[in-house]
Amino acid sequence: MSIEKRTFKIPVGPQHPALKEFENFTFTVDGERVIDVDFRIGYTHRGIEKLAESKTYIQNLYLCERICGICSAAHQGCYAQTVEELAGITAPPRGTYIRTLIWELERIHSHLLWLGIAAHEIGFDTLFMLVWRDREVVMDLLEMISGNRVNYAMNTIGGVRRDISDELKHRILKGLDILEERTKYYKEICMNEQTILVRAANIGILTREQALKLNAVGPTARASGVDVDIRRDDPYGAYGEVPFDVIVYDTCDVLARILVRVDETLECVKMCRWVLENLPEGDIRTKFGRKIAENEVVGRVEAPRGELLYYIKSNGTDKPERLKVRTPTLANILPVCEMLKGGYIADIPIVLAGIDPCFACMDRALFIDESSEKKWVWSREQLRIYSIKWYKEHGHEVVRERWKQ
Amino acid sequence: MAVLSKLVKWARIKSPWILHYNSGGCNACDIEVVAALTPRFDVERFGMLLKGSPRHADVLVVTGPVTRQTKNRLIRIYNQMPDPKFVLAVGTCTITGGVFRGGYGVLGGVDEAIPVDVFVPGCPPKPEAIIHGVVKLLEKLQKS
Amino acid sequence: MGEELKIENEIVEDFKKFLGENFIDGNVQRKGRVFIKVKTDAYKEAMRHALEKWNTYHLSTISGVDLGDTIELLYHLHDPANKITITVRTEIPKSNPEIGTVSNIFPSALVYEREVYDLLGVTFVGHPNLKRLLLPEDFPENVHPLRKEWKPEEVK
Amino acid sequence: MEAIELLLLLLKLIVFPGAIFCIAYGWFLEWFDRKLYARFQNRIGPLLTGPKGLLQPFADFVKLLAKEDITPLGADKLGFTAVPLLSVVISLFILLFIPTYSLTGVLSLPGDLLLVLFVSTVFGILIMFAGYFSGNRFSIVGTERTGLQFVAYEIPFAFSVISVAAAARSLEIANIVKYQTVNNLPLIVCTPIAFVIYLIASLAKLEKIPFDIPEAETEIVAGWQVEYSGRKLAFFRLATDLKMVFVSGFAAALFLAGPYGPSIPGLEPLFYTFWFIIKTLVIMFLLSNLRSLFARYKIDQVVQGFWKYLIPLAVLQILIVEGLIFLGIIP
Repeated sequence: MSIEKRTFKIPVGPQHPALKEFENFTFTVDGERVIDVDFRIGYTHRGIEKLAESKTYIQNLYLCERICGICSAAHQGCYAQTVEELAGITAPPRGTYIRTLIWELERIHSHLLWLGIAAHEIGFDTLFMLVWRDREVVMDLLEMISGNRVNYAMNTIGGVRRDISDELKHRILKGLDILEERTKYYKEICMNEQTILVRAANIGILTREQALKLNAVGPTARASGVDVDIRRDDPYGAYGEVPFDVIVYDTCDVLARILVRVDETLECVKMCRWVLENLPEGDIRTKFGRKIAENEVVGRVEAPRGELLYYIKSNGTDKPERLKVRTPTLANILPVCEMLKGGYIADIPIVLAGIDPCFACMDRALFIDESSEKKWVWSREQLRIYSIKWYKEHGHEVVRERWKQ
Repeated sequence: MAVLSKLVKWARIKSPWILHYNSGGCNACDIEVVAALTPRFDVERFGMLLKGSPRHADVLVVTGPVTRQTKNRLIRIYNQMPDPKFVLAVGTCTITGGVFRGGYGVLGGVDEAIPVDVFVPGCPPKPEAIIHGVVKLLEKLQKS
Repeated sequence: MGEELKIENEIVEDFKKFLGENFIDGNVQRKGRVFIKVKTDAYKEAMRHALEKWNTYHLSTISGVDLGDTIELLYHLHDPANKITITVRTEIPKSNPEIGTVSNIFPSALVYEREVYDLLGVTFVGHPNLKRLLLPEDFPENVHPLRKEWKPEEVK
Repeated sequence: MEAIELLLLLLKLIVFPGAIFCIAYGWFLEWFDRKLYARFQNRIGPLLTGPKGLLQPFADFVKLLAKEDITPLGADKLGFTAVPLLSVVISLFILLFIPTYSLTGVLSLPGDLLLVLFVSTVFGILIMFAGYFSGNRFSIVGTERTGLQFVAYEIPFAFSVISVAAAARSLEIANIVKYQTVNNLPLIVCTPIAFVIYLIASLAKLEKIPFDIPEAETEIVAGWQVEYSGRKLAFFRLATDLKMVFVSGFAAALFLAGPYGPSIPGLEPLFYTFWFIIKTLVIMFLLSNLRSLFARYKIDQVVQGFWKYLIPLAVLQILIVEGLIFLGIIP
């Protein structure tokens, strides 16, 4: 069987909506099928870990928050919690509850944002506009609580910086009701809207064994039947007391990833209500001295995209000796390569968006197609158009062939 | 001819097409730029369209501290845009490198790579602030 | 107190028995956090042992720390079922920073080893495609930013 | 005498049903379409340029005229500059056949239905030349995709028009309109399927959302348009607007008895124009509605559907029309 080689090269083009950092995937394709994937990341490598070693613990709070704009509370919360363990202090219960509330509100905001982008990937702009319109509700809530729509700077070492008044609590509960009702509506759309089903059902398969072997994390793993969730497996913050159940689907495809995230959003709304109803009294933060004795701690948080790990080592001064951050997207890189193999070029945008990567806007994809050595480089947008159009021509055989499998 | 130039100036103010380029930021500004398109802020009221190709765009909206890796791409895109073109630097780390200043992977701001017309501070600036930035740009255009 | 950390202490004893003299020290930090320090040439067996005996299939990441004249590598292994995180750590001299790869046991190590190679300059023998992961193309070769002696201004 | 008639003809060509009216109406339709599409998405759409954003397309056009015009090195100089102008000229030429202020177009000759059909296929070919001449690698890919789609929608489009011609038993637009006015029977009544096919095919011809050939409005990188900037892009957008006028005007003429409608005997031209505008707006509303509606459908099935469903349906429609004529149901 002669492997037909054709190299697709994509000129660097701007991307819309430009979401995250860049990524660069090299695909080896045989005609329309993807055989092999190689990746090159690091376009947004800003040298944060080196920078952190030259900043004090308090300054690092605001550095860690800006590693990823969409899961900023996850990063800052995890950093604050790890440094508290390092310094041997514990945040008061009310502070921990408020921190957990912010985590969950941000998960709602991140999942809704992703749902809009996934709809945009398959050319479904009306749903993209509607989902992003309803996402403004949670953005308003977060702005009411913390004063900023993104990068909330709510956490500090030893607790939280702002309290939640009763009147605010009432407004948040009202906002949560609207969110729940809208998310249910979108879940109903995703379940039986034919456009989504054809472009998402059994595409980008990641079997349970592959997910376990390649250590996939977060919703990507839970969509492949792996029952793992740091909030339950390694309880932190107020997750010990908050009742919640972990959503697991086992159809291992992009549709499962969509549904896991939508269900998790509904779960988050329930958790936020619970946290607000039993918010303990007391102050919201404790004292924190500037220097921390020699120590090292591994801190872990379930960010919207998966397990986020912080390893901090202190050396007695007021600056960390070493700050190691492993973002969930780095863990999902290998699984996504597995998903792409065997699929069609036209599936690449939606499969890539499937893991909700922190660099969903793959600005440069280089396809190597062996036989004809033709170079073909496409920007993020050309690939999107190609995939939507390609599906127009081959929609039927693909669907038939897939149902046969 | 004065009428013609007035007409052209009016047209330029009324339909600024923007092109968004993410030069390695943390995406907080990017989601705010995209949020400006969605129903609540809807920049299309001002005639603003988000264009995909540099050939079509007038205003280049740059977000993120320009990382070393993306610097020459940014310059290439800036050169591909037809005149008259403008640059809008959105976000504190785009203006001065912000919290990442001093890091080895980051330039100290966009104006080290390309000339900038309007700076929109904020981390991230609200969609209203971004729209205000574009309006400021148009006022500057009005005067020139 | 002792009762609650029973499993963790049991793990430390088990590693001590299994590794014998390669076992340098092991401490239990808190519930669910065990640190095991091993000699470099026995670290692979320790990892494999952790995988088979304690079912820590999930390698969260590899943290590299520059301790002046040696580089310490920490392999964070995690078992979600019974909530245990075992960190196997070992030190390698900075003079020739070389260590065997674990990507045959933990495939996800492929990415993490490339990151440590890129930022700290530790070469992993046997790694299929050990090349630059994060640093930009125009970054000078074999300069490793996370080394303590390296200053950011040098590269401006 | 000759001079006055010549002047009148010139006036017709340039001002009223000719260039200026069509261009202005084209911009109006673009505004109408963008506003509707935005409203379907719960947005407001252009608002601040002129009353309710009416002058937005005009502002876009003038701004693009004033922008720098880049011709890339790889592009074929002659073709690269000729195609935009050609597409505008052809759009204007074809609009002369559409009856707007009277029951016959400015030009009308026997068999002009076929001429209009042929000229409308030239649009698709022009798009392919545009992408090819721009010499840019991925715009060639865009052109290839456009070509594929062009083949898909041309045949159903032609069939739907032929079924109307069969019903009116004439190949001249003026006669078709006269047929409908005489029998007081808009042909949409006896050829409804053809009307639906016509709408779907015209969406593809206009490169609207469901057919996702990069279209300036949808903010995605323009496949074949990517290398065009400044004046050339302005002409391409103008050509698209004129195509909108053509598509809706042609549909009004074929299915809704052209500009015919109740009117005071003396002032026919005025009332006919009024009815022409009303009918074209109704059709544009349908197109824009389909566009946002379609976004909800499985896009990849649509072109596949052209071959598997629309062509057989069109043939069925022609058979129905023949049957109706044979049985003498329609006059």
